[in-house]
Amino acid sequence: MRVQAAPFDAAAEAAALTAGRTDVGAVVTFVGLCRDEGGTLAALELEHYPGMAEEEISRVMAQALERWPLTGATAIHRHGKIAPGEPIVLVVTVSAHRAAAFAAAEFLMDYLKTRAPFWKKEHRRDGTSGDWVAAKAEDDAAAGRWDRAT
Amino acid sequence: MRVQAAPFDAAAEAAALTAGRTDVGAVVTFVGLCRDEGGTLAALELEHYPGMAEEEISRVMAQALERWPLTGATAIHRHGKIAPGEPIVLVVTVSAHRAAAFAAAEFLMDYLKTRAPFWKKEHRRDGTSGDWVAAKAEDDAAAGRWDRAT
Amino acid sequence: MKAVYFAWVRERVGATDEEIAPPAEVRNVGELIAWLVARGENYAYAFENAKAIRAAIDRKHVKHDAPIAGAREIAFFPPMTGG
Amino acid sequence: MKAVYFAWVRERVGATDEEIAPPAEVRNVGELIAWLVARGENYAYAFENAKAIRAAIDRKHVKHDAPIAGAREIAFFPPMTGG
Repeated sequence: MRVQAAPFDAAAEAAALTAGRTDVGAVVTFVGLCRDEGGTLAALELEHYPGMAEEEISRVMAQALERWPLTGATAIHRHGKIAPGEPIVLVVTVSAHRAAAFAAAEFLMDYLKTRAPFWKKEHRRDGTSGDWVAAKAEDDAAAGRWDRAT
Repeated sequence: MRVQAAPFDAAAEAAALTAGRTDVGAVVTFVGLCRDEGGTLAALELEHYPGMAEEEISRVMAQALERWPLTGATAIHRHGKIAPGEPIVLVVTVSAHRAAAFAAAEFLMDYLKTRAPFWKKEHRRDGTSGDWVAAKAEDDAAAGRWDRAT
Repeated sequence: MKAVYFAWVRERVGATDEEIAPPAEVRNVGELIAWLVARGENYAYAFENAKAIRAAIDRKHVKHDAPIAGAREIAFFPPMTGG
Repeated sequence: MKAVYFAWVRERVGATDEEIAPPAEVRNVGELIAWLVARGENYAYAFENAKAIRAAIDRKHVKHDAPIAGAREIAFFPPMTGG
């Protein structure tokens, strides 16, 4: 788990989780990228709560590792100014079977979205001051489905 | 979509789907690897139906592209002898939003497992002739959930 | 028409493919399997659990009640285990 | 105790953090918000929709009824939009 300003290498992170192992059957890699929202956005600026961001992501990771039979997992969340097309967040989950890897990756992303202390501010291409991105009810709903299950 | 004996570069395939784009928010990459089943397996040999394998994967890809708002998708399935730790199958799905990318990747894997004409034969470490891997009821069930939904 | 076999169906039949010429009364996949089974022990062994065998006509999955008229290539194989 | 603010709560309050010393009758997060609001227009603006504001005590999410006794750091921020 890392919180960093620098970009990350998704393939290297996935490779690190499977290197030398022969008990892994499924690797799911999720990369979340900055969109330009129809060309209106120059960048997103990600503010975070240093310390709590790391702790909260670690807590969410621990929950995933407890809930699914994973052989490994990684999460990296960037902060700072990020241009359209650039990566913001990475989740990699590794398991013997694909169902666990997929479910854990979705769980991690849903929880990162709604529990990790990060906030996105828009920088607009036309130079006007951008808005803070509003939280989406659909993200809360996505996270909520993990409470109902099992 | 490709069916090939050679290994693939998952990161390069994902990068090709997002290169130059600023409308992509989510990239899901699934890699299925050969497991050694507790050290008993020397290799898996994947037999396939040339021609039909490509056509069936293309049909499944077309269904995914019709069902979810994807900006791109890739599937690669290897055949031939594959050692533990080596990749067998790759699925990459790309979308503005993560829910579509995750769902489409799971759909593609469930359908590849149950519809693409590939068969795995085990080569055992102890030199005894291995079995053909039996199809799993859970894979049929996983594919079946896409019939029930929507 | 051409019959093609894969995986353990291929091993039991003892051939990857062959030309077959079933009589006109063999109309669908299920009847073709029965006709093959009557041809010899290798076929009887390959199709001993006929319901479990999957078939494709001209590279498309079909059920056992699918008509075989006009088919150029009929494939028989166990349930798929790719992915 | 230290109060820290993030995103538009930070912008509206006009500070990233500050030492605060609420009186003893301010027992929980909701009461602390009411106490801050009474301190000035910038706080009133930041907490105008108090129910929407999230809080963390010593870097753990808490609800507004969480007691603040013993807290070293209390954070206020809008709903998260990371990921």
